Amino acid sequence: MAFDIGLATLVLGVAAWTIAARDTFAAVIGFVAFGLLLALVWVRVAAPDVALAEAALGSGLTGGLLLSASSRLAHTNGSAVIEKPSAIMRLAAALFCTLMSAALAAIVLLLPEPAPTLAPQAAANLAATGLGNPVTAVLMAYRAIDTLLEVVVLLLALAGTWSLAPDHLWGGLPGRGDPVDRGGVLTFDAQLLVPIGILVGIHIFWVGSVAPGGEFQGATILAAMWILAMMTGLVDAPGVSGRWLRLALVVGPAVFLAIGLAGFALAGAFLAYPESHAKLVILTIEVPVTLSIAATLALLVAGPPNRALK
Amino acid sequence: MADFLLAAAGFVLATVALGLVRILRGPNDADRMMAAQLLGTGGIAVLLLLARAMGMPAAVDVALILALLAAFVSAAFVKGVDRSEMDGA
Amino acid sequence: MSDATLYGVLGAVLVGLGLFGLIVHPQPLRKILAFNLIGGGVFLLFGVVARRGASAGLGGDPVPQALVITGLVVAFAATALAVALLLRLFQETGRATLRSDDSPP
Amino acid sequence: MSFALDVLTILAVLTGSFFFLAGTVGLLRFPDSLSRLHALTKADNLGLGFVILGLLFQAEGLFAALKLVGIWLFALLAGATVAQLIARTARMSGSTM
Repeated sequence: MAFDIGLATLVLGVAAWTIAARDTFAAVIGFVAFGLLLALVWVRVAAPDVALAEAALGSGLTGGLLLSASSRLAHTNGSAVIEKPSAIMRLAAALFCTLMSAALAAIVLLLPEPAPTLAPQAAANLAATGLGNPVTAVLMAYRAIDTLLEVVVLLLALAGTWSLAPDHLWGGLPGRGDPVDRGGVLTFDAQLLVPIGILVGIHIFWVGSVAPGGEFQGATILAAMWILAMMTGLVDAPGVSGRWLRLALVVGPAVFLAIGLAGFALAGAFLAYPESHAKLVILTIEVPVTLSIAATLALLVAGPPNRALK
Repeated sequence: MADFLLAAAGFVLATVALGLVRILRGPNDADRMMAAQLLGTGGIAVLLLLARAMGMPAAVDVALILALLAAFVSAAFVKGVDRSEMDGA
Repeated sequence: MSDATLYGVLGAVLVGLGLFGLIVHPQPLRKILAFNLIGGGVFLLFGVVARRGASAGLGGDPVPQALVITGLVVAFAATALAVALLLRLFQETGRATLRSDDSPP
Repeated sequence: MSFALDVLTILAVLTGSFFFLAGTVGLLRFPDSLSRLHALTKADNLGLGFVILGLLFQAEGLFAALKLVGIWLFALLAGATVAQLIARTARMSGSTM
């Protein structure tokens, strides 16, 4: 309990710093620390799957994205001072937000006893899915439609990002196309890290069927490794109208949807799996979905195309 | 044994939390990055200790991801500094 | 107060803190950060509901946990889109501000 | 046997904790970026190293042990990246030297 009080205090302190810091870069560093500490919190509330996702996405990928954005906007800090809202406005906002927190805290304290739970049902039907990890079972079987829609949301976000490209650069390459710094520490880093990181990503994906892990966590690591290779110039970003790239992006949702529709014929409902082959079907969906999510996440970080094709 | 490891985790967390004061004081971005780095390393140690103390082996994988992405985030930081120097010049 | 309740209260406070940042910070990047703090708080509330639902040999109810994972991915996608919009705005106008009038920054 | 291993674990984890403390004190007290960097690398390399050494005595199987060592190597790599950067900014600005 003492550990948890300390951890909660620390999370709160870092969050307050993220809001209060004068310098944007300092606030972003605070946010990276916040994500890291939240991963510890998720371990403490017995949610290792979420801890993995938080460490990879919430702290890692989001942190990298915001760090590079804040360094590109480094010279725009000054204009904010005159736009700051008045003291009365800030006081009113503080009051409103305190009330909001108090109401939420009251709800937490008044949650019903015994707590409603779907854990027994999730555990009871686990055998039918052929999986050993109940969270993966929820994502891939019980609530597979949520996961399907989520993969589509990711694609829509990427389409939105790409649509920000100026007309004459459409179909071009995202990023700056950094040259390789031969013998540089970063290049050495990337050459060492990328192959091992890809293995770790596949490992986290693969153990997801029986232990904490899964396609989102694995895909995030794969995406981070691709971005690292792009940042250090080991590989160049792909042109956004490339056929192979487009194929990689849609193969996951397409296979997911096709198997979902096949469920009508094989098991009588959308996204229903024939029970004897449930695990095989889930794996057939997961592999292309992981590939598509990894590609989508990496390209979301890379941003809209801003160089013409060579 | 579990109690000792949990206490050690608490101690490491408390010390690196003190290091966060460096984030508050700065003075420059490199100092802030160092404090985040210390928190990252400490966080990894805490996770490994918790994994053993709580009997949750998956926490080791969380530490693995943190270690892997710490290298990624610091690479993004180095790149960002290069870029803002180029833009600012 | 149990551990779960402690983290639930933490989540509630985080939502309020993030909301405050979202309202008072004029810079869009700070608003994005604040928005992610709100997200962290909301996800934590889900985590507490999951933790309280521990039974059948599971440490927590897997349904809200899976929802949080979905939420994390969608929050990331939204953040990436917002950052892309902001950088494009900066590229186009040389400013990173949400004010629409033409007074000099 | 397991008692002896437990003692080794406790000793190593305590040593690691001490290095974390030393690293933090250095980060807070040393006057310039380069010596703070020196303090940080102590905590990174030795603090985490000793904690992992302690946990190796408790590891179940070769794969778990290898994973722990791998985590340490990654952390060293991240530390080296930041170290390189800080040395460079210190050299460029000259103000932090």
